[in-house]
Amino acid sequence: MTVTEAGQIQTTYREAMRAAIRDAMQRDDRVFLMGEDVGSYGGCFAVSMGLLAEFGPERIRDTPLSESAFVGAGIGAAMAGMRPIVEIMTVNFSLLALDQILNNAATLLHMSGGQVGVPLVIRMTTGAGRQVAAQHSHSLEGWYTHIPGLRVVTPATLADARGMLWTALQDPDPVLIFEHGSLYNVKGMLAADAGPVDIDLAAIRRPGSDVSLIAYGGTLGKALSAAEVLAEDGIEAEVIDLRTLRPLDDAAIIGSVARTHRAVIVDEGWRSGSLAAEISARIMEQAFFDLDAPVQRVCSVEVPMPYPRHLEEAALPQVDGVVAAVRTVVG
Amino acid sequence: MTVTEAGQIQTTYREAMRAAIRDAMQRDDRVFLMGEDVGSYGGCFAVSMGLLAEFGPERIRDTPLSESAFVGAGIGAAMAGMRPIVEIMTVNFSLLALDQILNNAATLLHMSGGQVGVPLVIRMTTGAGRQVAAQHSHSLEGWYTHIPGLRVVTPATLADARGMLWTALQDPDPVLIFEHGSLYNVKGMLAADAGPVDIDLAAIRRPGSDVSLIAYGGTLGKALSAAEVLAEDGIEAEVIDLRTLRPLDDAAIIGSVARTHRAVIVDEGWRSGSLAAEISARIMEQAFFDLDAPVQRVCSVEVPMPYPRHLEEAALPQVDGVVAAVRTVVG
Amino acid sequence: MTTSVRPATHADAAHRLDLLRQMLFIRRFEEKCVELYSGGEIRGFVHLYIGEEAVAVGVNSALTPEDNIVSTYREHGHALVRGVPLDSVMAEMYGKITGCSHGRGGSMHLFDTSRRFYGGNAIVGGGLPLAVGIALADKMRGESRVTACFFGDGAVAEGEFHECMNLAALWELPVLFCCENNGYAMGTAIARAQAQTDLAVRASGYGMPAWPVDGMDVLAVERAAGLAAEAVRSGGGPHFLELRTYRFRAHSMYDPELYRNKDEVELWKERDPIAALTDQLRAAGELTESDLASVEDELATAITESVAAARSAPAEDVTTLEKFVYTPRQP
Amino acid sequence: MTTSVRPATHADAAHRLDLLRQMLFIRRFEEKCVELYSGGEIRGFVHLYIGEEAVAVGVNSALTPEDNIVSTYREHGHALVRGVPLDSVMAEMYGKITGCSHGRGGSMHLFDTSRRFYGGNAIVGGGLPLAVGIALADKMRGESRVTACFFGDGAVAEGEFHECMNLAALWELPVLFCCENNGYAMGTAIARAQAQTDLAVRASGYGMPAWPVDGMDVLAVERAAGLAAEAVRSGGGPHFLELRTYRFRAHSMYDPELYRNKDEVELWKERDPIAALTDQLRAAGELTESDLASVEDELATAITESVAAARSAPAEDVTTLEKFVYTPRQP
Ligand SMILES: Cc1ncc(C[n+]2csc(CCOP(=O)(O)OP(=O)(O)O)c2C)c(N)n1
Ligand SMILES: Cc1ncc(C[n+]2csc(CCOP(=O)(O)OP(=O)(O)O)c2C)c(N)n1
Ligand SMILES: [Mg+2]
Ligand SMILES: [Mg+2]
Repeated sequence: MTVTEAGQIQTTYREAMRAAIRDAMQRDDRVFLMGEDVGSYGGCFAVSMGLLAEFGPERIRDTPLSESAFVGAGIGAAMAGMRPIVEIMTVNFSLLALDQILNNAATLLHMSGGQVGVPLVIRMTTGAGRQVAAQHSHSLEGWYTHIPGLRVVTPATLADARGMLWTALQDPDPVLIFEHGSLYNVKGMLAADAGPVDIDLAAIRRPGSDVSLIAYGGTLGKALSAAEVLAEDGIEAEVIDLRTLRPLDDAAIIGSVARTHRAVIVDEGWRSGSLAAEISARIMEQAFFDLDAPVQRVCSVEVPMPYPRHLEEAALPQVDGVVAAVRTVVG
Repeated sequence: MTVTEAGQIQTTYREAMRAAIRDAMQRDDRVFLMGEDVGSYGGCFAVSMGLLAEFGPERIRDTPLSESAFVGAGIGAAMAGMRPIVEIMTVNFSLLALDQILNNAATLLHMSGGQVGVPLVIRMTTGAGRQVAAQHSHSLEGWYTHIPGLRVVTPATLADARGMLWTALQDPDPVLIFEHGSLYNVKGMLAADAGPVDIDLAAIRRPGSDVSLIAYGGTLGKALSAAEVLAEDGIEAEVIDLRTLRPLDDAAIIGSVARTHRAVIVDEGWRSGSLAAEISARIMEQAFFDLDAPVQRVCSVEVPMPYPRHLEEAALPQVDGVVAAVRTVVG
Repeated sequence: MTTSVRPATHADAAHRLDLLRQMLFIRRFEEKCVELYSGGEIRGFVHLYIGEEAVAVGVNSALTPEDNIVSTYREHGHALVRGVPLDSVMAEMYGKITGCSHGRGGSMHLFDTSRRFYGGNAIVGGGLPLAVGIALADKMRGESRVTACFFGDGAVAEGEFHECMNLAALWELPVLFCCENNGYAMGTAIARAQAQTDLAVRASGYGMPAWPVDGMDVLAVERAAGLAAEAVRSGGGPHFLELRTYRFRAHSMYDPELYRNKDEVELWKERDPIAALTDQLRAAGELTESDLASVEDELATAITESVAAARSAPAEDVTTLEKFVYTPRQP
Repeated sequence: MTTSVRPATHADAAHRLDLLRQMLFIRRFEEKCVELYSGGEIRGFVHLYIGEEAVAVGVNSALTPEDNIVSTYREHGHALVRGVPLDSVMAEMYGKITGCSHGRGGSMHLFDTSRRFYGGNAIVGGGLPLAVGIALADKMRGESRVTACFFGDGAVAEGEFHECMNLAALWELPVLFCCENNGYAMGTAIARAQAQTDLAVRASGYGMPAWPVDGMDVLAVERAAGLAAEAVRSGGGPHFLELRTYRFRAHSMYDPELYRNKDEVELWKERDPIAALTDQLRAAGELTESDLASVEDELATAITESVAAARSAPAEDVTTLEKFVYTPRQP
């Protein structure tokens, strides 16, 4: 790895995630990684490639195809004092473990009257865009944001891919990390000494005064691209990266809307019942009188993901759609 | 059963559901009921009491504790031409079958390019209010409304308990029926010849001009009670029973808001990511310029349900809270 | 299982008397619960263990305070014999602050981490993955603890059971699986739920030692559990005990019990584990009527006092409703 | 399994040649897929069956057109030998309207209900409950169909496998469970996923006949499947075949194959089912080079034509994106 004069290294989102896991494993021997094919295979998206050789099969632990059992085992191990990182290959398979996540991970602390903490981190890949059709293209992170007791984070940048994991591991409660599948190959520069980052606050990735463009994870890039297109027309969009989806950083959202008086939310979830709906409702409740136009949502069309590329593209939020939605609110 | 002069009978929600099941079984021999303890035990909430004797164990089919397998078997049987009614004892256990519901029931028609229809009805009890604590008090119907391919209905009245099932069984696609646990003992009069009802439209249960109070299932009664309290102060609330949660009857919602210019949504789901958020977002999008005040949500507090009665009551939407929310919008 | 491994203490009259006392403790506690439930003082779902006491007492007697227990919603017995203080269990039934789960959990969610008692889980099968995870943590840290995991015959049909049995066997984890086979899952007789009703045979298919035990004989349970726990502790991997027992009362507090006939219940009642041991001790001249009376007195007093204490204990203030959802952050 | 039950046709040279032709059909089809995938003409996840052809061909050969098939994402072979038209399978790989799933499904979701081919399921284990349900429908209606359900060794670890095995055995359903044990679930060797690697032994624990079969020998597969299917059809309840096979290529289109060594792959390649049968037929003088050449020519021509047809077939218009989400309503 070459470090530039500015103390930067060239890396990818995947490598940043891997560095974060390696770092956590080195810092704290209670940390281990467990999931399907994290070991010998090298990780479904190659995130954990090489870690088995480095840390051995006890700590880079391949599991059978038993989502409920190994996620639940992660909960149990966390209860017993370990700091597991459980990888669910993709969000699509997390449904098989949802009972454990909702009824145990998120709930044990409360049911036990504060006795049983669950310092667990669950990572999973989310999202569509690779033509893998109806059962492999879900964006269900919105569902997880409905669950009291959980924290939900979505690294969209290299710095967050590198920095969110350790902070999540320090959290005494369960934290879910959603990694959008389209990000792993993203390349860029990162501070050579990049380290933990907060997982509380949203970030303004581009300041602007005409409209608040609210995005996260896989949609951040699309929002930023849309902002550039809009800038050519003199429309300055403020792009907010939510970063943490539960709890939402209301102050950041409402603060931005108070400045811009307009908002568009970009969310890859299906429109009805999306996280975007929650954000819209909060703006309604907390900033209604600041609004000059109704908040718009750019979400996925409500269809199981079709295989053909042109249909998949039509189903997903795209830059064009974001631009069009902004134009309706800055009429 | 005594039929009054007006052709009415006294019945309960439970009996109305049972009559609906019996009726369907008699009308169509492809119909059968399958689930945990629907037979010998008489149904967890006694809905199917007596039906085993009437229809035998093939058609009133007790299943092992295997939510994923028997829900999936219902899907398979529906694909093969039967008309199963699958009972999941409560929504709390439906998480174990969620993969089958989302990735098969809701998706097969699409994945197969229109070949594989799934004319399945899944019934389940939802909601809290009986001090059964954190793992047995969920209101997760909102999650199901996120899924394209499903229809979601919530009978809140005797007529709907009696009439929605048959219509659901005629539907070529999967229909989920959520029955709020607090309703089974509700008594009332029902037309002796009550039969199928539509499952497309919301209903105005109480007309009013000052605010739209939007509720469904277990919260309808609370909304109606709140409306009475408000009426004493001269505030006339229009109470809308959504009836069908997916697809939502936007015309009914927006039509009402256009008249009242104010809306409060009452939903037992946890606030963040609730169905109420979706409704608020739709009003934002479709009726923003009609609104005189921000739409308010009365939802459950975001806490796993505590056991003690006073805490459970504090966690759930109550009449007082609805009244208070209405007062903030009709200021 | 053979007399050769029978610990010396078993021959000990004092020890046998203690086992009797523990069984009576559970029985009397639950009889009081029936009374209190009927009087409306305790609510929610309450699942009685009456008839099954030999299982909890025998298994617990084979464990050390360093071992872990994971239980179900039918866990009063497990908690009490584990040493979770009576007052705190009774207060939990009342939902009071002094309850072992701070009143948040109620009957189904008793916790006491200081006694390594990890609840109290109301999702059938839901505790199994936790036990696997706790045992995994112990194994990774080289601790020689046993994790005893209780679950019913009904749970054996759940997918989670299978996943957990496989995982525990594959990873050779120190779990003692204690299947409380009382012949019914609610109203479903085991023969209508399991293709293979010989559950020990089923379990041994995972490659772990598994055998049936007379769950109505506390000494037999203690011997079997002693043998199995020792094997688990000394690195022998998971073991499985099928404890054949019977519940004398309804599934939950009351049910119509249509699913079994009175004769069957009466036959099992003749094998009441408490009566059996009492008779045995009497016949051996190891129990006088006055011994028994003093045990009963002592229990009655303690239980009465616990009720009084629970009644007068403070209820939590509603202002703290949202406590225990997240761990308070360190500043 | 013994020669005594071997159908007369097996001795028949023409039949054996046909089996060879079918295996070659799958092989050549998939080799073309590799080419097309490399060229970017087909996308998504594509799981090759190369090496496993004897399983699909042997099992299918024992089924009648009235039987049902439920498969996985590795289903090109099952679909093709079932008679799903080559052109429609190829067009599906291209996502075209003429595809067997109207282009919506792609490689993982081939469907053809006219041939009772019920897909194409990409959730591991997800097809099993469907097979149980289809078989339930057949049994309830007194039809004497077999439902053949394919799944991998990895699926055996899923909870759904267990639930479905139990349910099928308990209800004596006409399911033929065909476990394609290729030794790996992605990168996870079976010994690292299963405590009991003898899957037929595991299956027989559910009380159903189960035995291992040499999955590299198409005649052995055909004989075993014939015997089992006949038993299932004549009311013998579910049967289980563990078909021991191997995939010669990566899990999905490409993977680094770090998890297995080249020698192992080479050893299995020596048992190539196509080469084996070819040699056998040659040795018996039942196959001349010109026979083989004409089979290959015929296949090559058909496949080339199917590619040409798929390329020129129309893609669906984006305006119909939301088709197939719900069944069009009758007016
Ligand atoms: C996943 C799930 N499904 C259904 C229920 C409802 N339920 C509670 S207890 C029970 C029966 C469980 O039987 P068993 O495991 O034998 O335990 P027992 O009650 O006999 O001790 C059922 C069906 C539940 N709590 N969880
Ligand atoms: C529930 C679920 N978990 C994980 C995956 C990802 N995945 C796809 S195929 C596969 C391996 C399955 O192995 P096996 O059942 O042996 O079938 P094979 O691919 O060997 O034919 C995995 C882990 C999935 N599709 N579904
Ligand atoms: Mg039981
Ligand atoms: Mg495999």
